[in-house]
Parts: sequence; C-alpha cells; structure tokens
Amino acid sequence: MVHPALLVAPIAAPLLAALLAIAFPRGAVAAALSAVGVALVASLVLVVEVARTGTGAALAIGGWPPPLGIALEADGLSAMFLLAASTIGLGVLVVAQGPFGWTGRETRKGYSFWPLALCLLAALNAIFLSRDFFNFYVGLELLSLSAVALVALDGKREAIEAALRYLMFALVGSLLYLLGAALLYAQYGTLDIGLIAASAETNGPTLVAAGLMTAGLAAKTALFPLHAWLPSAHTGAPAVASAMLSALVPKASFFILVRVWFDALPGQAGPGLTLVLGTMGAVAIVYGSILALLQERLKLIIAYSTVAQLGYLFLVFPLAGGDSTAQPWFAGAWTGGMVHAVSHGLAKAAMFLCAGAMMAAAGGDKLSDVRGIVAKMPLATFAFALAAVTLMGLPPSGGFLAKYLMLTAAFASGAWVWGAVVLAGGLLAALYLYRPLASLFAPADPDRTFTSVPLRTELVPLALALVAVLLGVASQFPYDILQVGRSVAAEAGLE
Amino acid sequence: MGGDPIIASWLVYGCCGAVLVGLGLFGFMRPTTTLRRVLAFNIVGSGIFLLFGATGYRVPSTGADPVPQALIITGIVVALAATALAVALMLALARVSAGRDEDA
Amino acid sequence: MTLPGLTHVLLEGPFLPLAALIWPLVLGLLAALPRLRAHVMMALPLAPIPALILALSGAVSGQTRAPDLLLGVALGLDAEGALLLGAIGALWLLAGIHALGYMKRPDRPAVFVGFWCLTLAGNLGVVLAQDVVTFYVAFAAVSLAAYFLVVHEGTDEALAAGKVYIVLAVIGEALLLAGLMVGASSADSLLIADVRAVLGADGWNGLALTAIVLAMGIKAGLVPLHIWLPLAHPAAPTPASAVLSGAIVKAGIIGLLRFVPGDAEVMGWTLVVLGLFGAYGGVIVGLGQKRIKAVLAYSTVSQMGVVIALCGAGVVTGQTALAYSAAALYCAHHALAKGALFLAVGVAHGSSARLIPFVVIATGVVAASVAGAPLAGGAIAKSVIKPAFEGIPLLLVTLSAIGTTALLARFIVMLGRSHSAMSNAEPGLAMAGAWLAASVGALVLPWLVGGAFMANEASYYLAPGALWSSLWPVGVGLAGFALVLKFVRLRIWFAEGDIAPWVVAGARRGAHVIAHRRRLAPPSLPGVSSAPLRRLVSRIEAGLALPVMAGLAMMAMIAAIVLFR
Amino acid sequence: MTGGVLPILIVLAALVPALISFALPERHARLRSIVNLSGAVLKLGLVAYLLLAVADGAAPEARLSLAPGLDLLLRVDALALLFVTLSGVLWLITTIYAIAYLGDSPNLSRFFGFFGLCVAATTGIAFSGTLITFFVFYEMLTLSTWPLVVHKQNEKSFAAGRRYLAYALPASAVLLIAIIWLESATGPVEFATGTDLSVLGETSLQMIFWLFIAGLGVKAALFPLHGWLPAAMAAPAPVSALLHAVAVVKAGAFGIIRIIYDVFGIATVSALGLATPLAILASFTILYGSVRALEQSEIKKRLAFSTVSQVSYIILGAALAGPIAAIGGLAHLVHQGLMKIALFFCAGIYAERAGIETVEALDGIGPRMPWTSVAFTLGAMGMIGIPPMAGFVSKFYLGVGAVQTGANWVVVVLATSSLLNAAYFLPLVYRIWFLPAPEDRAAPADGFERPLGLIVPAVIAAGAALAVGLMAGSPLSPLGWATLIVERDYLP
Repeated sequence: MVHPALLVAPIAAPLLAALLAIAFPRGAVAAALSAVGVALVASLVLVVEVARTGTGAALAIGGWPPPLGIALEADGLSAMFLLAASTIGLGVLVVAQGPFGWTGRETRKGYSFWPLALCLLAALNAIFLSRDFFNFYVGLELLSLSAVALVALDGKREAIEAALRYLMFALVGSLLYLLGAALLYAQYGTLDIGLIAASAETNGPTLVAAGLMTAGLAAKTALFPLHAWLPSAHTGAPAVASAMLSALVPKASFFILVRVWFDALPGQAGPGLTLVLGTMGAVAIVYGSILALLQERLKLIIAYSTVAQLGYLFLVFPLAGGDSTAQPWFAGAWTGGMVHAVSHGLAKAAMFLCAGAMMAAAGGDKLSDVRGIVAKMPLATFAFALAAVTLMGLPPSGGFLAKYLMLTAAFASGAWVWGAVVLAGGLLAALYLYRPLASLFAPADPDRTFTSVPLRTELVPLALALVAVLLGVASQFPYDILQVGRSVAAEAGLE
Repeated sequence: MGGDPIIASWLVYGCCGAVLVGLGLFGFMRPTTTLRRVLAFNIVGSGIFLLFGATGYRVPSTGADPVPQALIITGIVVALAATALAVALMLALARVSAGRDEDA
Repeated sequence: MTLPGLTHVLLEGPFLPLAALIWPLVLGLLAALPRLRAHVMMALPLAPIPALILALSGAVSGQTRAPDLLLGVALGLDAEGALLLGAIGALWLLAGIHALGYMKRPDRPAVFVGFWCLTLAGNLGVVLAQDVVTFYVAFAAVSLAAYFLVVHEGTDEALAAGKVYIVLAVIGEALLLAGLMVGASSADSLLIADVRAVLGADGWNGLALTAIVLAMGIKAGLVPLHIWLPLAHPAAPTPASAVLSGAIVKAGIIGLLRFVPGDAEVMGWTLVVLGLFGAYGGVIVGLGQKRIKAVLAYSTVSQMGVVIALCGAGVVTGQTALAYSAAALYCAHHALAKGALFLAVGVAHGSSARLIPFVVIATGVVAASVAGAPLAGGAIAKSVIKPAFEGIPLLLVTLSAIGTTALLARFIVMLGRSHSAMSNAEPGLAMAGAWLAASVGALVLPWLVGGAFMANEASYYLAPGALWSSLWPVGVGLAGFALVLKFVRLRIWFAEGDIAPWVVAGARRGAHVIAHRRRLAPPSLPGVSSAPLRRLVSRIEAGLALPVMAGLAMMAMIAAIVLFR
Repeated sequence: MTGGVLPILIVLAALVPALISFALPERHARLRSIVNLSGAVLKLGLVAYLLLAVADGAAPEARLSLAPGLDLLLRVDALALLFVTLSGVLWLITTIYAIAYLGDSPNLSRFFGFFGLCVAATTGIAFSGTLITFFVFYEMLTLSTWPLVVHKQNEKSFAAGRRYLAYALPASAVLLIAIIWLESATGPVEFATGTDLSVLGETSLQMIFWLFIAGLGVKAALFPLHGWLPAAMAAPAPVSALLHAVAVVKAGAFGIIRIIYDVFGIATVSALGLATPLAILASFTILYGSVRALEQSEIKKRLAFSTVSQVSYIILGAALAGPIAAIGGLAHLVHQGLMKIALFFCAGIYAERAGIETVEALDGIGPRMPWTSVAFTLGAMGMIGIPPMAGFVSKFYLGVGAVQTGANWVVVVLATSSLLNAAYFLPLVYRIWFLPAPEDRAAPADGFERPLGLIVPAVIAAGAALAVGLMAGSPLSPLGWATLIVERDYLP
C-alpha cells in the first residue's frame, strides 16, 4: 500500500510554504522551492509506486470514509498530471527567482507572487488527487482566485481589466458547477465519484446536473465560445505566471470534466454531449489558429495557440477511445487526449518562459523586437523551436504520439472527420508558429542589442521542452501509467 | 402539532432557491457595471446554498443531514473570498484609471 | 565471409582483342600527363599497332569475355572482321604518321591525341564487339569523340560543322539506344547475334530495326542523313578527314552488316534504293562542289551508297554471307584508297609545282583503282560485290562506276591545281611516306587477301572478258568528263552539304521556339489581405467577451446535452 | 557484436557528431571538422562491416516499442544498405567539400549540426523496418533540412525555406493519413513480414496508394509537387548537393520503393492497376523536368530541374513490374547520386571560385579550371546517358526492363529524355571547352582550383560515377547489389 504521506504531501507542502512566504518574505524563495521540490519527489515516488503496483492509491483523510469524509485517491491519470504539474511548477518557480526574487527591499509583486503561486500549485494538486465533487469545487475556487490575482499582479490597466473579465467568467463557471453538484447531491445523497458511479442511472435531473457542470467547467477551460477571457489574461499576466496559467490551470478543469463523464457518469454521455464538445473543440482549433496567425505580439500568438490546443482536448469526447476492440491494438483516444494534455502543458510552459526571457532581453514582445535573437540566446530559441515541434505534433515529440493515438482512434471508429480536424490542427499550428520561428531565426540587424539574461531562464524552458519531446520518444512509460485505474468508459468509449 | 402542511417546507425553500438562482443569473448576464455583477453573483450563491439546505432536509428520520450544512458553510466562505477579490480588483482598476499607477 | 562472386574469373579467352582496345585508351590518358606533353604526338602511330598485330594473326577462335566490365564485355573476330580491322588499323597508322608531318606545331596537342586515341579505340571496338553494350559504348566513343577531331582547328566553319555533326551524332545515339533496348529485351540476351535474329519480326522489333538502321545511316552517310559529311571533311585537318572518311564512316557499315537480319525484306529493298540514290546523288552534287575535300566527301557518300545497296541486296537475294564478305573486302579497299586520296591532298598542299606531277600521277592510279579500273585492286573489289546484285540494281551498280570515274577525274584535275605557291616546298618524308604506303596498300590489298573472298581464282580477273567488263565504264566516264570540261560552260554549283542549310535553319527556329515560350509563372499563393479578416475577427472576439453571449452559449450547451440524450 | 546494436550504432555515428557540433562554439572550427569527418569515416566502416554481414543473409534489427502497436524498428536489409552506403559515402565527401566551401563563414556549428541530423535521419529512413519508424525519420529529415535551406538567412533563402515547408508539411500530413488509414485496418505494418491487404476494399487501397505517392512525391519531386526543389537552390552548394544527391530526394524515392515493394507488393500494385498510371506520371515528370531545364539560364536551377527528371527514373523503375526495370531503378538511385553530386560540387566551385552562376558565364572556363571542368563534363555525360558512364547502365536496364514488361513506350520516353538531356547539357560542355574565355575574368589570388578540399570531392564523385559505370558487371557495383536485392527480396 502506498504510504499515505505521499498523497498528502503534494497538497500540504505548497500550502505550508505559502504561509511561510507570507510570514517571512525574505525566505519566500527558499520555502517555495523546497515545498515544490517535496511535491515533485512525492509525485515521482507516487508515479513509480502506481506503475509498479499497477493499482491506484487511496486515503480517507482522518479515517472518515466517504460519503461523510473526504477521500484522496491517485490513479494513473492523476499521478501523471500530478507529476507534470510539479515539474512545470518547479521549473516556473526556478525562473521566477529572477523577476520576483528577494531584492533587498520588499516590493508588492515580489511579496505577493510566491504565496499566490504556491496556492495555485496546492489547488492543482488537490484537484488531481481528490475523488469528491465538492473537493473539486474548493480546489477549483482556490485555483481561480489565485490565478486571477496572478493575472492582475502587474497592476497595469489592461492587466486588471483582464483579471476582472477572467474573474467574471470564472465565477459564472464555478456557480454553474456548484449548482450541478447540488443537484447531484440531491439525486444521489453523495458527491463521491465512486459511489455516484455505482448508483448512477440515466434520468433528467442527473443530465441537467451534468450539463450544468460541463458548461461551468467549459467556461473555466476556455473552450471556444467561452474563451474570450484567456488571451488577454495570459498576455496581461507576467510571463512566468502565464506559463503556469496556460500550461496547468485549464488542464485542471478539463481533468474534472473527464472525471465527471468518464468516471462518475460513464453511461450518461449521449450524442448531444459528444457532438457539442467535439464541434466546439474543432472550431476552437481552427479559430484559435487563425487568430494566432493574425497576431503581432509573441505572447498573444502563444495565448491563442493555447485556445487552439485546448480544442484538441475536447476531441477526446467524440473519439472517446473508439471501440478499442475494433482496433487491432487498444490505443484509445482517451490516452491520446491525456498525453496531449501533458505534452501541451510542458511545451506551452517552455514557450511562455522563452517568451518571457526574450521579452526581458529585447524589451518588448512584438515579433519585430525579438527579430534575430537566436544570435544572442541560442538555447532559448532552440527551446522555443522544440516546443513548437511538440505543438505541431511532429515526430518524435509527445505531441506526435497524442496526435497519432487520436488519429488511429478516429480512423478505426470511422469518424475520420475528427481525424481530419486533428491533422488540420497540426498543419495550422505549423502555419502560425512559422512566423515567430522565422523572425527568431532571422539575421539580426547589427545595431540591435539584446540585454543579457541569466542562464537559468534559458535552461529551464529547454529542459521542459526536452521532457515534452522525451514524452514522445520514451512513450511506453507514460502510456502504461495512464492505463492504471483507467475506467471502463475510457477504454470502451462513451457510447 | 399541525398535520402535514399543505406543501412540504423543503419544497418552498427549494423553489425560493431556484428563483434566486434565476434572478441572479439574469442579473449577471444583463449589460451592467461590474459591481452589479458581483452582487448578482452573491444572489446566485445564496440561492444555491438554499437549494443545498432544502436537499439536506429531505432525508427523513434522524433529523437534518449534516453534510449539506458543512458544504453550505464552505460555500459561503468561498463566495465571500471571491467577492472580496472582485471588489479589490475594482478598486485597483478605479485607482489605476484615475491616473495614479500602482507602485511597482 | 566471402564476398559473393569475388572468386569468379576476371577474363576468359584470348587477351589480345582486349589489349588492342585498352592500349590506345592508355596512350590517350598518358597524353594528358604534363611530363609527356613534349613528344605526345608520337603516340598517334603507336596506338593502332596491337590491333594490326591482331588482324594479321587472322580470325580469333572463341570469344574474349570480361564479365565485370560494363555489362559483361564479349569480343570476337571472324575472317571478314580481321580484314576490316587490318584495313582500318593500317589507315589509322598511316594517318597518324601523316599527322606527325602535317601538324608541326599543333595547339593543345594533348587534347588532339587524347581524342584521336579514344576515337580509334571506339572504331576498333565496333569491329570487335560481340555484345550489344560494348558495341554501343564503342559506337558512342567513335561518334562523339570524332567531334573533337572535326573542330580541332577551331575555325568558325569547323565549329558550325561540328554543331551539325554532334546534333546528328547524339540523335543517332538515342535511336541506337532505343533500338538496342527493344532488341536486347525481346532477344532476352545481350549478344549481337541473338539480337540480330529477333530484329526481323514486325511490330516493335521492326521499329527497333528501323531505329538502328537510321543510327547507322547517320554514321555511314545514308542519303538523307549524310549532310554532316560534306560539312565536316573540309573543316577537319587532313589526317582527321582521312580517318573520318576511311575508317569512322565504316563503323556505320559494320553496324548495318551486324544488325540487319536476313529476313527483313522491306528493309533490304529500302537500303538498296537509298544506297543507289546516294551513289548517284553523291556523284552529281560532288561534281558541283568548289572545294577539293568536299568533292572527296561526296565521293565517299557515293561509295558508301554502293556498299549500303550491297547490304540491302544481300538481304533481298538471300546471300547475306556473300554480301558480308564482299562488303568487307570493298570497305577495306575503299578505306585505304580514300585515305590515300585525302593524304594526297595534304601532300599536294605541301609540294611545289615541280613535284606536283608525280603526286598527280600516283593519285590518278589510286583513283582509277577506286573507280574499278582493270588490274587495280578496285576491280576485284567491284567484281566481288556484283554477284550479290540481280536485275536493275546490278545494272545501276555497274553504271555507277562511270559516275565515280567522272567525279574522281574532276578531283585529279583540282589536285593538279592545288600545289603550294612556294617553289621549293617539300611535303616532308612522313607525309609523303604515309601517302605512298596508303596508295600501295590500296592497290595491293585486294590481290593479297582477295583469294579468300573471291568465288574464283585470280587468273579469272586477268582473262580478257573480265578486263573488258571493268574497262569500258572507266573509259566512258573519262570521255564524258572530258566532254563536259571542254564544252559545257554553264556551271551549276551546289552549296556544300546540299540540303544542310535548310535543315540547320529549321532546327534553329525550332530550338528558338522551345527556349522562349512564355515562361509559366509559378502559381503564387493568393495573398489574402489580412485587413478585412482582422476586422471581422476582432469583432467576434469583442462579442464573445460579453457575459450575455457567454451565458447564452452555456445555456445552449446545457440544453443540447440534456435534450439530445 | 550482436547484430541488433549495429543499426543503432550507424545512426548514432551520424547523430553524435551533429550534437557535438551544436555544442561546439564557432571558433573550434578545426575540432568540429575532425568530429564530423571521424563520424563519417566511422559510419563508412560500420557500413562496410554490415555489407559483409548482409551479403551473407544476416538481417540485424533493433526494436524500441513506443506504445503497443507503435514501435520503432531499425532493420538492416539489402535495400537499406544500398541507400546507406550511398548516403555514407556521399556524406563523407560532402563534409570535406562543405568544410572547404564554407571556410569561416558565420554559424557553422549550427550548419554541421543540422547537416549531421539530416544524414542521421536519412540513415534512419533507410533502416526503418515499420511504416511509423519511416514516418518519424521522414519528418526528422524535413525538420533538419529546413535550417540548411535557410542557412544564408537572406530573403531569397527564407522564401525558398517557406516554399519548402509549404510543400513538405502538407505532404507529411497526407502521408500520416495514408499510414493511419492503412494501419487502422491492417494493424502495424512491418516491411519484413508484409501485410495482408485483403481487409481493405480495392478503392480504398487505391486511394491509400495515391495518398502515399502524394506524401512521398513531394520529396521525390514528382511532377505537380516538385516546385520546391528549384527554389531550394538558394541554399549553399553543399546543401544543394545534400538535398539532391544524398538525402532528401533519395528519401522520397526510397520511400516510394518501400511502399511499392514492401507494403503493397509489386503484384498487388499492378493488380490494382496502379503501376501504369504511376509509370506515366514518372515519365511525364522525366520529360517535364528536362524541358523546364532547357529554359533555365542559372546553372543550379538547370541542375535542379534535371534532378526532378532524373529521380523519376527511379520511380519509373519501381513502377514497372519487371525485375530488370527494378534493378535499373535501384541502381539509378546510386548512379544519380554520384553523378548529380559531382555536378553540384562543380557548380559550387564555379560559383565560389570563378563567380560563374549562369550558363552564359561558362565560356572558356575549361582550360582555366581543367579538373573541375572534366568532372563536370563526366557528370554531364553521365546524365545524358552516354556510356560508359553510370547513367547509361541504369537507363539501359530501365529500357530493357520496360520492354520486357510490355511497356514499350517507355523506350521512346527514355530516348527522348536522353535527347533533351543532351540539349540542355551539351551547350554547357560546349561553352566550357570550345568558346574563348572573356578577358575580364580575374582569377582569384591563389588560382582557380584551390583549395583542394573543393576539387578533390568533385573529381572523386565523377570518377566514382565513371568507375561504377565501367565496372557495372561486377557484383560489388551498385548494379550487382541491386540485382542481389531484387533476386533475394522481390522476385515474384
């Protein structure tokens, strides 16, 4: 059995560090790094344990079993997301020492960044580990509030406006989600996923509840019609923060959505759900790419690229693993979706960190400002290129593996429309990423000088991008972990 | 002690909750200032908590079911935090747009 | 771990044929080395020696096979091959010696020697080749390398002639390649004998035969394709044109002899007709030429016309073996005789008025032999080919002697006037010696070797009947020429290469059209101007940011999920 | 040494120097050259060792499974070795040439890094045992070639790079569709074991085949998809040599050969009635490439279009269902590589040392640059198909093979294409040797034909083309090896 501490540590450590950071701002960086380090180690051990034992790990906090108590559980999926979150979190915080580190005197941004970031990470870990809808709600709220605060960190006018709009969307989303939870509780008298799955039956109120929760979560994941808040928020936020915002925050609400439809109510997903989410995802891919193509600022391109790539995730519902029996081997779209979530997180974090480093060096984030920066920052540019390769889904990156799994599922189940969308997404990604790459690699005009940037701001994104590519190369390992504790629906597919 | 009341009290609370949620959502979506939206947000919140309470009562025999009450308390705390953040942001925005920039 | 096939044999059969080919190539390469550049011209006469030794040793029993080279080289030599090899080798030797004298200070001697040896190797290869690929390689070498001999002088006229030559040569190569491909594949073997057997059939094989005959026709000066000959000879240096006319043209004839199968009736008749047409056409246009080498060139066209007719006749009358040996003898004699005539031109240019009579008399004898005068080698050669003909072609062949005599008489007259202006000009030992040797060779060869090829004994040719039958055409020819010289004032001159100017002009216009047709501009991506798109998109973004829109979208979503259960 | 590790070693022999070059700062030029050259030599040594092993029938393979049904398989069979030997040899001489050609121009570490990556990808393509492995390395090749095309970083090369990506990326998308469509029905496709295609209907099989041809056709410069090749001439000479002779174009042709022989099988291809249309398309490309080459006044553009037409010989050989045509096609894979790389080296030398870019500027350069001009002439002769150069041998085999399978019209195509080749190559040779040189051509300080690093590779390549043609009969020659391949693997 997995030692209970492994499940508690990823949540407790960051929260503890957040409190310490508030109390001793001078030691904030040390506390933060050590806390996330602990979380990373715990998640690593957890992943190894899960892989080795082949079963998830569960812990009823305080000995109170559900439905009364709160249970923490880690199956393959949550272990994988946990590990990704901790890795990206550590990377981001290492880079954050630059702009937000202790500089002799206490500044507003320097002081408030660390607790917010740590709360955000704690919230993420809480969501990934919990099995209870109300627990999800609490995690979701903590996540949203800290994210909104991070967006408004710069204090500039458009940052605050963006934060406010983000808050509005987030509030609507969480309210609808809460309403759905309330109805579910009214229906089944419990909010624990396992118990609901046991006694779920398809009837009106359950569907209404699930619909409400889906709408709420879609708003938080910035699915196409509800994405308007994301670009301005992620551009307003400081680059380091937007790395976490883009890479992790939407994945948490998507994670809950997956739990709702694949684990809690496997039988309920009617054609309505799959087609709606699928079409909105497909439109998100195309729309996000077109917008990314038209942007002039580097951060806006990356933000709209997030909108597009998130569309991929929602293709999991229509594809939903495809009837794996038909495929000669059981590669499911579900696994593809989850691998895409992780590899996109890593690549997007790397890309935003590079963008941050380049903006610091060039003093502006327009494509013309960063032209020819490869001469000065070869490593960062190479990291950016590697991340771009993952986003385009070119082999040997993790993105390719995800795309490949989704494509096989699409072709096997005859739904080649979604396959075409996946491919088009890859091509469009190549289209809108070509301009930034071309201007980065362009010959810099001699009189343009870039200020030097600490080496770590280049090495961390490179490391993250390499992990994203590694995901594609050594993909047997993540593939097996994701299968642990995979629900039937994920395998057989929502009918 | 009166017999069964004409309609069960939990139903009354449930309907009130539903009405509050509807009003709040409508208020939220109308093109209004942010402040009004935050207020609408609180209305919807209380509506939902009322609903939660109503569901709790429905379970007969051993008195009210404790779980919804716990959830309601947490919900209220979270709603309060969200409102506080919203108001703080609005103040910051007002201050910024009035010309004085936040200290870095 | 042995590499497969490493142990297999590199060479089977006698080595001499392969040596005869490789030796000139080696000499050609040595010429390129700077150290040997000083006396590189010496290589010219040395190159053909191994081939001569091989020819003198007579037919070679069995094939020489070198499976690694090209696609498996197979060389062989039969009696006729030995005769041809000997004549061609001798001519190359004598022309080489003549060149030593003729080209005192040649510019870029290394290049000249290099390509001289390459052409020689090709020429010998054509005779020796038993398999299709070696034949093609040799034919390519002899036709393409000869280009450098033609343009050696570098004058504009030479370059123009070279251009026509190379274009025709390349077309010939392409045709030959196509023909050989079809032939080799339907015969399913690379040996010439097998391919020859299969070429007779109709359909694609017939087309292949036509392609091969056209390619050989270009080389052998078959009438419509002969236009490069009269242009190239005057432009080339004398030893080169001697070799061009004497040996290189023979490559085409050998090709015809090797590839035209016995059962191709239609092809046989076309060859006879075109051959005879060439024989008479060559004489008529030759008479209308101004320059002495052009006259000789047309005489070659006419003589080759006769041989082509002979090949055709052999097929038509079913006596291909007889035609083969007769053609071999005729070509051998013609090689040496025509070579002698060209060398005579070189000697004449180099000798003073005082010496010119000797040159004229000696050349007159050789010319007579070519025309078929009695007692000379030509008579035997002509008599040997007669049995292959019947009916009208036979008559035409005998009458062609008249034309040849007239043309050669005109040549002798022009030769007389072409002595050098300097009174003490000496043609030099090398040039004169080579010329004399060639003349003697031409006269004597048919007698020496004729025995093996003649149906009857040498004495038959001394009998009065045979004498008379070869004398009267020569007499009539001489008389006719004398009359024309004296009384017919009007002189009709033909442009050199007769139809060449029109052909060249047509080709140039065609090339011009291809090169300058409107360049199709590469399809550029239609540049969608981003402005309208940008405006539309920003409007959508602003709209979606409104809470009401977001709310409606969420409501729609919930409804869809609930309703479409 | 267990067989399995060999293919990985060979791929690493190309990959490791690349990674080292990336890491080396610019000033370590000497060290970088040594690393690359030793990598190339090591690779050749391993290939030689493998040649012996495979000749005896061994087929070492290394398998790395990414996900169930998705495993990377590196397998050495005779066909793979033919391609790897070619790319190994040409990589060595191209590296020598590149070191001399680029001298001390900027960002060379990046250049040699991507250069090595390219060759590693090509080796991967050659050794790939399954369709997915092939696709992974095929993509790696596209990605690692783009930076080489835009190496000069001027507007022209960026435009060429854009155009290259505009052709290559959709092509890879199409290829991926084809692979997935096929594999979703038949399960993972392995070249060695072959696949039973009965599962799919005839029309879908045909559509999949044409998707494959479209996907691979871009790199193999088949007619409608060849647009990027001439534009890619903006790259420096060693890169165009790499593109045309060593890696990219060959990868496309190699892919088509794999698809026709190993995935579909020649019998199925002709049964489905796909062989003739492909042969017609290839023949049209042959003629189209030659005609377009006639119009180009720039030497490199002319060579580019000549590549467009020459590569289609290989595809023609593969499309014709006969064994002899197949041998001809496979041999041409090597022959074209040798001849074309010689031509590109010479074009690079003319441009670099004598500033000659266009055909008109070639007048009279022969005597001044004898070695380069001889190499160029040999290459040109080979292209025209004049014996005994290598080009003639493969063209002859193609013709004979074509007639054997009844496709007699192919002989006409081959003859016409030889004429067209002569039409656009002979004027160059004519200008080099026979026209007087313009007076104003100033020889560079240290003479035209310096440094040797430029001249030697060109001469070696031309010499190799001649030697391969001359010794075509021997089993050691590419023709011999191609015969071994066809007899061993593909005879019906």
